Amino acid sequence: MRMEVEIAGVRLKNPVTTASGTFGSGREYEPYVDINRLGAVIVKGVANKEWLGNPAPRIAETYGGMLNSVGLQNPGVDAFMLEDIPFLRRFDTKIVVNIAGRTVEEYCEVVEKLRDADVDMLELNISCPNVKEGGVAFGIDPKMAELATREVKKVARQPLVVKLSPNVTDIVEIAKAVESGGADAVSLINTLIGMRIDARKRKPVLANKIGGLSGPAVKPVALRMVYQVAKAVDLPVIGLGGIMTGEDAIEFMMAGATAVSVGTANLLDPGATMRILDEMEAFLQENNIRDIRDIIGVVE
Amino acid sequence: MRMEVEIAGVRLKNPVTTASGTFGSGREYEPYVDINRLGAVIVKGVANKEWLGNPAPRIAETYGGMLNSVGLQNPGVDAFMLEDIPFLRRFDTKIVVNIAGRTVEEYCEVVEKLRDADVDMLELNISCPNVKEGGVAFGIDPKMAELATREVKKVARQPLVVKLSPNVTDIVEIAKAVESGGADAVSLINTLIGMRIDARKRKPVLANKIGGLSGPAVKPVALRMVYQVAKAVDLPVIGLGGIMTGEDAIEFMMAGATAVSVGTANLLDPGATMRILDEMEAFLQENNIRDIRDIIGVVE
Amino acid sequence: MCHEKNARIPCTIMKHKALAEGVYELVLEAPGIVGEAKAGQFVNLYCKTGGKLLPRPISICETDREEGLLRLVYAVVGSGTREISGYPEGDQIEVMGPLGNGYTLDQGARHVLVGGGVGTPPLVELAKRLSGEKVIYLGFRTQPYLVESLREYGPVHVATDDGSQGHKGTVLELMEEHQVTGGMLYACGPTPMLRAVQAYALAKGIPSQLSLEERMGCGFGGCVGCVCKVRAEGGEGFAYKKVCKDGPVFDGKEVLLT
Amino acid sequence: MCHEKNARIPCTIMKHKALAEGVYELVLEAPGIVGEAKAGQFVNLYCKTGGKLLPRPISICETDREEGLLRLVYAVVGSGTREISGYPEGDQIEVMGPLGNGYTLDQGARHVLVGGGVGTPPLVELAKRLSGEKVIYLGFRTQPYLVESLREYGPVHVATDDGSQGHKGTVLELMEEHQVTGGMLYACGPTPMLRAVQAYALAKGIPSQLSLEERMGCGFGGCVGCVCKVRAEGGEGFAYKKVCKDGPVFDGKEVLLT
Ligand SMILES: Cc1cc2nc3c(=O)[nH]c(=O)nc-3n(C[C@H](O)[C@H](O)[C@H](O)COP(=O)(O)OP(=O)(O)OC[C@H]3O[C@@H](n4cnc5c(N)ncnc54)[C@H](O)[C@@H]3O)c2cc1C
Ligand SMILES: Cc1cc2nc3c(=O)[nH]c(=O)nc-3n(C[C@H](O)[C@H](O)[C@H](O)COP(=O)(O)OP(=O)(O)OC[C@H]3O[C@@H](n4cnc5c(N)ncnc54)[C@H](O)[C@@H]3O)c2cc1C
Ligand SMILES: Cc1cc2nc3c(=O)[nH]c(=O)nc-3n(C[C@H](O)[C@H](O)[C@H](O)COP(=O)(O)O)c2cc1C
Ligand SMILES: Cc1cc2nc3c(=O)[nH]c(=O)nc-3n(C[C@H](O)[C@H](O)[C@H](O)COP(=O)(O)O)c2cc1C
Ligand code: FES
Ligand code: FES
Repeated sequence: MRMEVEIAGVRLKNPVTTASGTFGSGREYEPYVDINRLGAVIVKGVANKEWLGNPAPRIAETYGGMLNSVGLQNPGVDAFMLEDIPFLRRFDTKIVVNIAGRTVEEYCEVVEKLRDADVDMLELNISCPNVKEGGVAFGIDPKMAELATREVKKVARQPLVVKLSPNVTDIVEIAKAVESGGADAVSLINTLIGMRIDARKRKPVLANKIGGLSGPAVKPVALRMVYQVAKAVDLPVIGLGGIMTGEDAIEFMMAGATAVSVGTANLLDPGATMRILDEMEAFLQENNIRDIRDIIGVVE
Repeated sequence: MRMEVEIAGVRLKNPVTTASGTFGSGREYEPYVDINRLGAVIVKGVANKEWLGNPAPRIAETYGGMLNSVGLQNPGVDAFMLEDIPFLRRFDTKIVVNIAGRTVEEYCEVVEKLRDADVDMLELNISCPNVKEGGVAFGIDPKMAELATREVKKVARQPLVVKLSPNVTDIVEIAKAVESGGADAVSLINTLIGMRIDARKRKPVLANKIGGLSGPAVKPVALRMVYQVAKAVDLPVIGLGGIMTGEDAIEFMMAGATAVSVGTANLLDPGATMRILDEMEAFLQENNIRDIRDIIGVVE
Repeated sequence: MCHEKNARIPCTIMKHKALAEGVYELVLEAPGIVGEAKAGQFVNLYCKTGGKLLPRPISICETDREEGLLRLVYAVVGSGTREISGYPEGDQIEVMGPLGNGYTLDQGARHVLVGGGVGTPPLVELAKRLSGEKVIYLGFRTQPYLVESLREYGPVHVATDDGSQGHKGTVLELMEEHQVTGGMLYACGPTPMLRAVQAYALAKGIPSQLSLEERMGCGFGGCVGCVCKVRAEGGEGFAYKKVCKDGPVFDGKEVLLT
Repeated sequence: MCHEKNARIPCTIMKHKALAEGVYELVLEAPGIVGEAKAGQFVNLYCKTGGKLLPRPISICETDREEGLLRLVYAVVGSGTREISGYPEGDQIEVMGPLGNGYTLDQGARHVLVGGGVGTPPLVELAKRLSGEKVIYLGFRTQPYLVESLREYGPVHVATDDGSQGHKGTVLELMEEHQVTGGMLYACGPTPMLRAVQAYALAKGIPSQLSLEERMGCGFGGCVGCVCKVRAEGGEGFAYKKVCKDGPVFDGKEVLLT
């Protein structure tokens, strides 16, 4: 059975990757995951400098999902390069760095620092709902999305994936804009903006009031968007949002994704990626599919 | 304990109403629901003529929710006036008619026919994701939303609620547009657009491919939008989306809703509205709240 | 409180065992439901885990009014039926019903009952309630079940796709071979089988009652999710009817199986 | 397959009973977990229904390595703990752990243990493992529990908000009254209590270890959801640390309880 797929010239030994922010840089997962078996590790968002993130509570439970308002806490690109890249390079997998920023300049600063780093791909996060000072604006306005993509492409040495926000009227329009801006691939979806209220305390559960919704609850929205975008652009798509099982992953690929990312499922079971990979292989076997690429986009 | 609330001059004996399309005109629910105890019945969408709706399968299950692509099957406004209004008038509750249409002219035709009908309020559905030929365009473009509202207001005799779509980048902008158009209230949210794929059959589960997502899975998104809209406009808000319990309903009111609608929960348990009302009253009692209006919008 | 009736009733599982590979018999203590039930009606079963909120509609296979027992027979086809198949005896499951219209019992002297796979279960209660001569045709993919239960009421002819029992082929081939006829034809099974039965009945001039399946949102007429097509009243075109409320049993002359 | 370890282990419920109004003792068969566990660590419990996916972190109250038993004590405060309280003995529940750092066992001669409400449980395992003299202070809203379990290890002083047992008032008042002191102060309880304990320890010049609570997404360091503030290394400002991984036990001199 052939599981290898290719995104923008980068070969993944299989389509299973980790969604940014739900796998750190992998350290916490090593006891449960054979990192060598992952198609790629997409690391947590990295900014030009250390970001503290938002105050706690940062997590709220919702039916079939969770809200987070972590706010991209990260130690900054220098610390990341010093500590996380050497750790990940011990494994036979691809490294995708998720880029966080509030301005085009900040994005570019991170990407420039990564020019000579030993990483395989970049994922530009223009869609984090948890950072107030811009960042999110790039994800909802096609012109801004195109601009950010174009500027980052100028300095990027590695292929560039742009991660799209689902909190828009027309995600196809944004996908086309980043395609024009020169993106090599798109990934979707980031989290939906949501809220929970503690009725007894009469206030939002999250200190930040609103947060990003993820988990199986969002899967139908994610799958619909992946389907629409894959039909509309010529770029490869990394599909994610609520993937819990191998069959979920297969559905995303049939909708048009070339690879998938596992997010919240990692938090609920650190071994989720391994189980999902096993289940995908079992599905292919049962259905006599020899090459996973044969199912990409088969749904009309 | 005082449960009465007022929306655009219409007094509801309590804030619990039924979400359009999940309660028919109440007939199927009579064995389980004391319709006299409902604040209002918001009936299924009514068009100028009979609509057949979409082919089956129209329903798909998702984690914590469901997709529907009913497509506003309805017998048309004449049949509605002949059969459903007399049925509902036997009860001591308010009648809200949900208006479906593909064009401004169609909306107006229905509303004109209802001018002299014995109904209490109108709810303009500019947000159904299941009707291809327009209808949905009114819900995602502020100019179109304002236009539809203004034209319908010209012919409407009853107060007009406009029902908003969550499938937009900025729901506040749409809410403000319908406020400018003369709406007397807004209700939100309608369904999120979603999809499911049958991996074995390699095709979408719904005949219509995409459908509207509802149920507890969407509650965090709905609550966030109600919170944002209630803060931004001066109109009363009817909040809905995933309400399953009395505490859910209380959360929507604390976020700023004056009344709530129960949707998918009716399908899962026809007596849901009665249970939710009981639970709301119990919550008020436990928390020593004498007047339900005291909690509207208390979350900052 | 004035709302008299609870719709979802927790029922105790009295018996739960496999009848064939992936096919289970589930006997519930449900006196309220069996008291009202008609042959061809169904109940909604509700799952407990995995965010599965929608009902699993399952036909009433047999009722025991004296003991208040409801017998269901279901196949494991997806996550819901898989979950339910794991519930142990003594456990509880929420049930709503009886739902739908059920078969109309014809007063004639000879009845033809046709079942395909998990369309077989409702024929048991139906056979029990019909007076007169009954002849029963069943089709299965491979291993048959409920054959003994049905043999009590008349001769049973079995077809299997793989020939592991009875005629190798479809139940329709068997009916054609026997040139079976009667005053009413009752059928339940997959759509392709129903389509063939419908054609057979029309060709022979026998009235038929066909029990349909469709994905359901509620099961009691609330969502208009479960429609099938029936001939429009004028004759031109079609109208949608609710499988859960107007059916699941439809007149073979009216329903359009597309 | 090379992934050696399953994180979520189904464990059988050996004992499950109420200790006080809304407070339950849950004993699980969990030999793998108790084999590794330290005092002050916790486990994740997972619910089964209602779309509740996130873990419920519960402190290890006591371990029995010979029998492989894990004792937990929890209060029903929301939908998750309410659901869990309904699981019968003999049923299974998924558990992950042991998680977090646990208390560092001080080698000194005298230890002060302070618990507030459902912060009391981890003190049992802690008291068991500490050598030397122990004095224990417990605060409850009303009905105390685990007092007998703890009395085995040293004198127990109880305060209740409503005066139904022991001192009427806070546990801190009791500590101040006794001018209690020792080589290390270990505390677990609600944040206001921890803040008071922290101030008391600083004032008396006693080192302290405080066990914190925060809402968790994963419980094992994966999501950076469960942070608390600690003094920044330079001294100016603060840094966030993970309660689940860097804690739940923090040095009273470092942690900022805002
Ligand atoms: C009136 C009626 C009577 C039925 N009687 C029986 C019976 O006696 N024995 C039996 O084995 N099966 C019967 N079925 C089919 C049974 O309802 C489905 O096999 C079952 O719901 C599948 O659930 P699942 O979770 O295992 O499958 P999934 O595919 O995982 O189900 C997902 C969703 O699809 C729905 N669904 C899937 N397949 C069907 C289907 N064929 N019809 C309706 N909904 C479906 C489920 O209800 C659920 O909402 C009946 C169906 C209907 C409509
Ligand atoms: C390290 C640690 C150890 C704990 N040990 C114990 C113990 O031994 N006994 C005990 O009774 N309680 C303990 N708690 C608190 C316990 O985890 C919560 O009371 C419980 O998770 C509430 O779940 P619920 O579904 O009933 O409440 P809900 O409010 O319905 O829970 C909803 C969500 O909020 C989270 N949550 C709610 N309150 C808390 C809280 N105070 N801390 C963390 N998460 C919370 C839940 O995990 C869940 O994700 C501990 C908490 C932590 C962090
Ligand atoms: C705790 C948490 C932190 C996240 N951090 C990031 C991040 O740093 N960068 C990013 O692009 N997406 C981030 N995301 C979004 C996820 O990568 C993913 O897009 C989203 O959760 C949907 O997938 P899921 O439903 O499988 O979790 C985060 C999500 C969670 C739950
Ligand atoms: C089966 C079904 C039919 C619906 N039909 C309509 C409709 O005719 N008009 C309308 O405005 N909304 C319709 N809706 C949307 C609901 O009124 C409601 O906005 C949505 O389901 C979210 O609420 P819920 O999560 O409580 O169901 C329908 C929803 C469902 C599930
Ligand atoms: S399933 Fe809801 S109307 Fe039939
Ligand atoms: S709960 Fe996920 S890092 Fe602590």
